[in-house]
Amino acid sequence: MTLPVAPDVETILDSCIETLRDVVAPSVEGDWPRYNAELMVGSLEYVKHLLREDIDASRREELSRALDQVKEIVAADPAPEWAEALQEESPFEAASRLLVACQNSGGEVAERIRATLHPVLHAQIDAEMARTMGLFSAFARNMVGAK
Amino acid sequence: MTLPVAPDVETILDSCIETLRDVVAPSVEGDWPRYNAELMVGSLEYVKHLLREDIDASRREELSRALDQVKEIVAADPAPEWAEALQEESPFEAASRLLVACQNSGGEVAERIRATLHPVLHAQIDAEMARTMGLFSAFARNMVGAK
Amino acid sequence: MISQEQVRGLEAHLSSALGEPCTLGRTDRMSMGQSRAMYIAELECERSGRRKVVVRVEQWGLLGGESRDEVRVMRALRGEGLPVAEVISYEPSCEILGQPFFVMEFVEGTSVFTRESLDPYVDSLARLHRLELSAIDIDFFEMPKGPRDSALLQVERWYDVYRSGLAGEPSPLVEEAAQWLRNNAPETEQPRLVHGDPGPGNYLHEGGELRALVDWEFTHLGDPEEDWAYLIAMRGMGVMTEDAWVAYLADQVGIELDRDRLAYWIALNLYKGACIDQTALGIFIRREYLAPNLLAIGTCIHLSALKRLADTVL
Amino acid sequence: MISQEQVRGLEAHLSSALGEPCTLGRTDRMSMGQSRAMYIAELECERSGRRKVVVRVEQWGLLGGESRDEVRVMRALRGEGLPVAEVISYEPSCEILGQPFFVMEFVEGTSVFTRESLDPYVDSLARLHRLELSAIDIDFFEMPKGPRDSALLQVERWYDVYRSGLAGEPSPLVEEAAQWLRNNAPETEQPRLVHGDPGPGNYLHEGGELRALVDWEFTHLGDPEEDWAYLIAMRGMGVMTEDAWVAYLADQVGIELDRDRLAYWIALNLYKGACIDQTALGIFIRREYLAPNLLAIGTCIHLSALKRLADTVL
Repeated sequence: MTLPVAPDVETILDSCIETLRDVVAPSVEGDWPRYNAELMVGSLEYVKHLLREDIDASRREELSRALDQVKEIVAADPAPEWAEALQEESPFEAASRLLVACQNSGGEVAERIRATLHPVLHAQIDAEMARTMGLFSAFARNMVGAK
Repeated sequence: MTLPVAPDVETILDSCIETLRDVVAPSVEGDWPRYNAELMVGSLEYVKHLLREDIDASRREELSRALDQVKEIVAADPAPEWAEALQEESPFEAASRLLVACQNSGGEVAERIRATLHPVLHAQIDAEMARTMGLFSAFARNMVGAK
Repeated sequence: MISQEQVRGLEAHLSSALGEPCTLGRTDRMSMGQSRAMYIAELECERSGRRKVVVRVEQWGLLGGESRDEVRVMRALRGEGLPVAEVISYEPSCEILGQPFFVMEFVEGTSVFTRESLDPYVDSLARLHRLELSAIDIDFFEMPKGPRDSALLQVERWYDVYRSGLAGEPSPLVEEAAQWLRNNAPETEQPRLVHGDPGPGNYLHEGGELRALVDWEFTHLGDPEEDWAYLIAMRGMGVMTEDAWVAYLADQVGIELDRDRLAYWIALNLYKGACIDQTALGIFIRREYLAPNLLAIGTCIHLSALKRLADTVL
Repeated sequence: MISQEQVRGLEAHLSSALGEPCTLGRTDRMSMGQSRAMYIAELECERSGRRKVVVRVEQWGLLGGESRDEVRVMRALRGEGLPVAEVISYEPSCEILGQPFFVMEFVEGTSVFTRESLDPYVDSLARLHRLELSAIDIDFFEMPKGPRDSALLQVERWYDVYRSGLAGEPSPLVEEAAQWLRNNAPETEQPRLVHGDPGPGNYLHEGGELRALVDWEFTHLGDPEEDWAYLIAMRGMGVMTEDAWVAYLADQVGIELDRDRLAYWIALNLYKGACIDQTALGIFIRREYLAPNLLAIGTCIHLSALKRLADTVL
């Protein structure tokens, strides 16, 4: 080599996270720069999550699986709004149209569609909130300290 | 979605690089924390390079190709040190042993081996120096400012 | 953060606005104010001497606000005697700072919440809501026509902001919530001026005295209950429970809030938060501005509003 | 950087070393000193009052140094009247700060290079080189036996550091350079004390007066030309050209440097740099210490020494 073992990206990110949190942020003068230093700890933690998995692809897949279940549910109720919504290529477009239609139509099928899609969407929110917890904490600390 | 389009890692890294350089580093009090903030700009630029290509694999491949040329060169000179070195599985181990043997034996074959391996190794240094230029500049600025 | 060239541009702008040569000293960005970049700038003016001003700069349409109406409403309300900072100048072009901005007089005071500062603050907010629209110089806001338009105009306003700032595909829960809000919009008797972002953290006080109401970028005509809901559920959560807020407002300003209607206006505000926060992600992803607070607003802050919204009404 | 628990441990350690109760005030890390973490600590002592000390902490074997011999040589040379900071205490265990460390008196002065401070500095370095080993209390360094051992012991010392700190496979150009240095080692007439890291930036001065020589971790017995080469090519590059340095040293301290031998010792120092810098990468990759300066030292700083070395002799 020159350097046969290149340092691993996660190690460098951890170095930056630790250094920002323990060395740099406590030494920053001024609210805005300090707020930025604290936010960046969260940005880099988020990067680590984004590198570990293809979040975008997993989300689409989860929602597509739920939409397959919705297809079974609406087989019994051939209202045109369900069929049209399910023709959308993007699972997010399809789910959006379905949920809007549920709000407008009500009824048992609507309830079952909502009960199928909501848990997936809520779990996606929770997972993303967990990945961005560092950003959230830094933001919240700044709001509390607003002056 | 919740968020169908997750931000791209390189964008977040660029956000951190810009923010460190333009907002945080100029506001850090104290030589050591400021030095760390400046170094991190380089760390994150390096991460961007590491994410773009598998540097480790490219280096091994480049050196292996050069070792294939060395095999042709030493076909004419069956000295045991060449053969033994070329049996190493790792191209870095093989190149190391070859270059040490070249220092010890001299001669035209040694010159040709060196002329085959050196350009690859030098180019690898240059490429890695380019990737770590931000770290180098921060380090150099700190040395100049040592007090 | 502000380049040397921008400093010179700002000096020329301020000298012209103030009618005397001024030089700019220290310019520090404040950490409050997510929708606008806010700078406290120290000025040295030839005749009037030293003074501090606040420069409030737009950010690529972040959170869907723009300065023109904000400046107009601030000037009008200051004329009505409300505690509003004086706007010194407004620059609608992007030529000087890369974004439109306006400059206002710096008001001494803190926005850190204290209980004693709350009474005069809610009094002022109630006074804003009582202003007769026909009697004041504000004719640039869209007037709700039908009885449900105070709600519906807001639903569509924020839906447009959310849709136009979208990075990628729509968000099913935002879409569903928008529909719920359309379907459940309550009637409003009499449209009034609504501040749009009231509560602890968004007024300045000193020693219990109210110095200024701030952040007029979301001001519009609508239902005052929208403001009370915002104050209770968005900015006031950490200060009192919803029950305590309702009791306090009845006592302090005589407002009797209907809890079902309040729930609607809380949902509308959470939806508004989710919609405007989403704009930050687009600005970040399109690399228009790479500040890490935009990443926070566009991810977890957006999602925390969306989660509360979904838990509330979906 | 230093935890509250470590502060208390350090207070107890210093109180015991100084023989009086002391409390620790501000403790700031210095940005100089890559091999050791260096802290300036303010002490308040019951009898002797306020004083500043420097705490010099090992870092997982970074750059291959350890403190024991550094402390011993500093104490011995201070005894000989050389300008060396007083060592107050030495803690070889990892119990207090997680790594061995020693404490020395803070010496007022700057290490920013000035031309006027150079004369007394090179005089002191020459004086170090003239010390008769038999006359001083230093018997813990390995004595070069054969005439080429002053060079060869150093080649193998740094080869061992490089090999033991290796993260992964060996580096072909380092291996080749080590062999070149073995094959071309010159003879040394008389082994002397060699500082090991001399030059601009590694001494303290004030108003042209030399206050202290610093950084004794690489001190060993060998060829004084190694030091002059280090001063000229490692630390002195930005100050004068090699030709100017050679002329200056001949004039100031009467050292006549043979340019071929000098080239060898420059190569040895570049090799030493490449070897010790490589240790930083291992410490970083093994996550023993994640400071970004280690990443710099283990990548570009290592490589810049290696590149110069390869360009010089390979």
